[in-house]
Amino acid sequence: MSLFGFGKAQPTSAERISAVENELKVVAEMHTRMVKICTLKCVDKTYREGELSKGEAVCLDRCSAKFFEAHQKISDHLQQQSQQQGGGFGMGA
Amino acid sequence: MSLFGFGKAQPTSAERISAVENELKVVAEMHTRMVKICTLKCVDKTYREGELSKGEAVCLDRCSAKFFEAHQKISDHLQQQSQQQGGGFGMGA
Amino acid sequence: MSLFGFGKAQPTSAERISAVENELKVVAEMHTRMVKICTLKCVDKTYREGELSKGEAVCLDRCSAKFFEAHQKISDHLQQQSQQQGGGFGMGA
Amino acid sequence: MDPTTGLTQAESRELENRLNKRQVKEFMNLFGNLVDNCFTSCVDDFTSKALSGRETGCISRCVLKSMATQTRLSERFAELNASMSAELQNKGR
Amino acid sequence: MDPTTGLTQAESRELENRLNKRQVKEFMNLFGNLVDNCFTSCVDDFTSKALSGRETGCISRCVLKSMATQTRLSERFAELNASMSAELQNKGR
Amino acid sequence: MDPTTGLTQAESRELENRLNKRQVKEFMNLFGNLVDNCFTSCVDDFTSKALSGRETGCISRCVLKSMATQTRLSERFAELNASMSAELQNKGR
Repeated sequence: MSLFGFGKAQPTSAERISAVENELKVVAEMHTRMVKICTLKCVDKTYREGELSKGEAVCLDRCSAKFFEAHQKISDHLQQQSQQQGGGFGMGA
Repeated sequence: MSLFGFGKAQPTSAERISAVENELKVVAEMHTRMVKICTLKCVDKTYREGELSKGEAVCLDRCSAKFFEAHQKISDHLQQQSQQQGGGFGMGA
Repeated sequence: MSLFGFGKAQPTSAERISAVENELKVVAEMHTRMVKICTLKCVDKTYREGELSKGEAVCLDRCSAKFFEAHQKISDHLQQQSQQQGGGFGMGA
Repeated sequence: MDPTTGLTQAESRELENRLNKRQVKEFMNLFGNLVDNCFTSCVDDFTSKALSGRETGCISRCVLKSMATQTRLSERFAELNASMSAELQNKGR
Repeated sequence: MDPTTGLTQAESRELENRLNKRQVKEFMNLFGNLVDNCFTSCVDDFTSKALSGRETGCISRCVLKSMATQTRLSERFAELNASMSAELQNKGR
Repeated sequence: MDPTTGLTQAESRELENRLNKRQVKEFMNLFGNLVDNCFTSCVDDFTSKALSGRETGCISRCVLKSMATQTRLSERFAELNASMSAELQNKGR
């Protein structure tokens, strides 16, 4: 997940810290989004039980695997697109 | 959209930067909200096509115009209200 | 609501400010969440009237009381849990 | 020294500065949520690019009702928060 | 001095720095929302842990259509914002 | 120097500081989302201002189940992230 590489020759101390911090932030946000979506997709909201059923647990496992695959596919997609068009996905400001 | 004007005589350097930064931030957040709402209102979520239909495109154009009008109306509303009552819309802390 | 106490002997100036700031932030976020949820639960979204009906007003009062009670219960729950298990509720990183 | 917060005067000033920034941010969020909510609830016809009289009326009532909701819930929140703090104080915090 | 913003060169540079950071953050949000939206809309079958051909196709079309939506709305936003700014300027701001 | 991150010891310490702040923020978000989700799912009766036994039970089960969900998904996330990183490493990053 190296979205924030060291492009320049000699990054400053602040830049090095920010780069590592940003990579970790990307991972943390991805985690948060996955939890939110897969909970929505798999967990029954009536809460008759305090434990995950077998079906819910299996659904969560598969959902997380599919989420990673989709995440990777969309990331590749955007990278291709931006190489072809030189951007175009943004505020255009 | 001058929500953050220069009220005082001589703003400091940090204040001048923050003022411009805040104006741009307000515009960026408005953009983000508009994209979210108008996508929800206009774009079919089955994704049978990778392109916008004519109907969707026209809907997005009209939705964005209405969004700006509503944004302006609500902003005027609040300004009137706060002049009449001297605030009252907040945490009351 | 002292989630951020002064555990160490002599906190620095920056730490003292952050501690107070954090407590206030926790309260502000709780307020924001309560407004969002209780509006959703109690207020009719057709906006035929510009005022709260008697029923809506009473619903908001009860919703806010229940929200505080639930907030407290969940907070106690987590504290018990974390004392028993020594954490376990997090990213596991 | 402020006996409630335990901060020196200089610390209190710095804290106030940060809280002012937070308040600007919170007001912007409040305003943004208002626009989101009232636009979503009131505007659903995209056969025109100008707001209809019905939509404009709905938005006005939505703004008024949302402010009434905000005010009422903020009063309840302040009461509930005060009584909860008093309770914690009695338990010896 | 920039006549539009009223900032000195040093201030402009500092502002640019902050805007770059904001842009990274906004791109990350955009990407995250894209993943959320396309995964939620396209993936609903958890009998397998790999994306099906149908799901992959749906995700690709969703990415393309979302980018087209983003581009179109950004164009409209820029136009509407420009004409609104011109209007405010005429009123003497 | 840490061979994984390429940071000096002083940089690592600064990074750690920032990550601690992030962790506090993330825990607060997690807690807030838990309250939102369990209150929304379990509380729907506003004929009283105190939680009913049924509601209290539902909230307890909701908290337990949400923690189980969080734990399970975090395990999956860690596994998937590790195997993805390994894959990227093999491709020469």
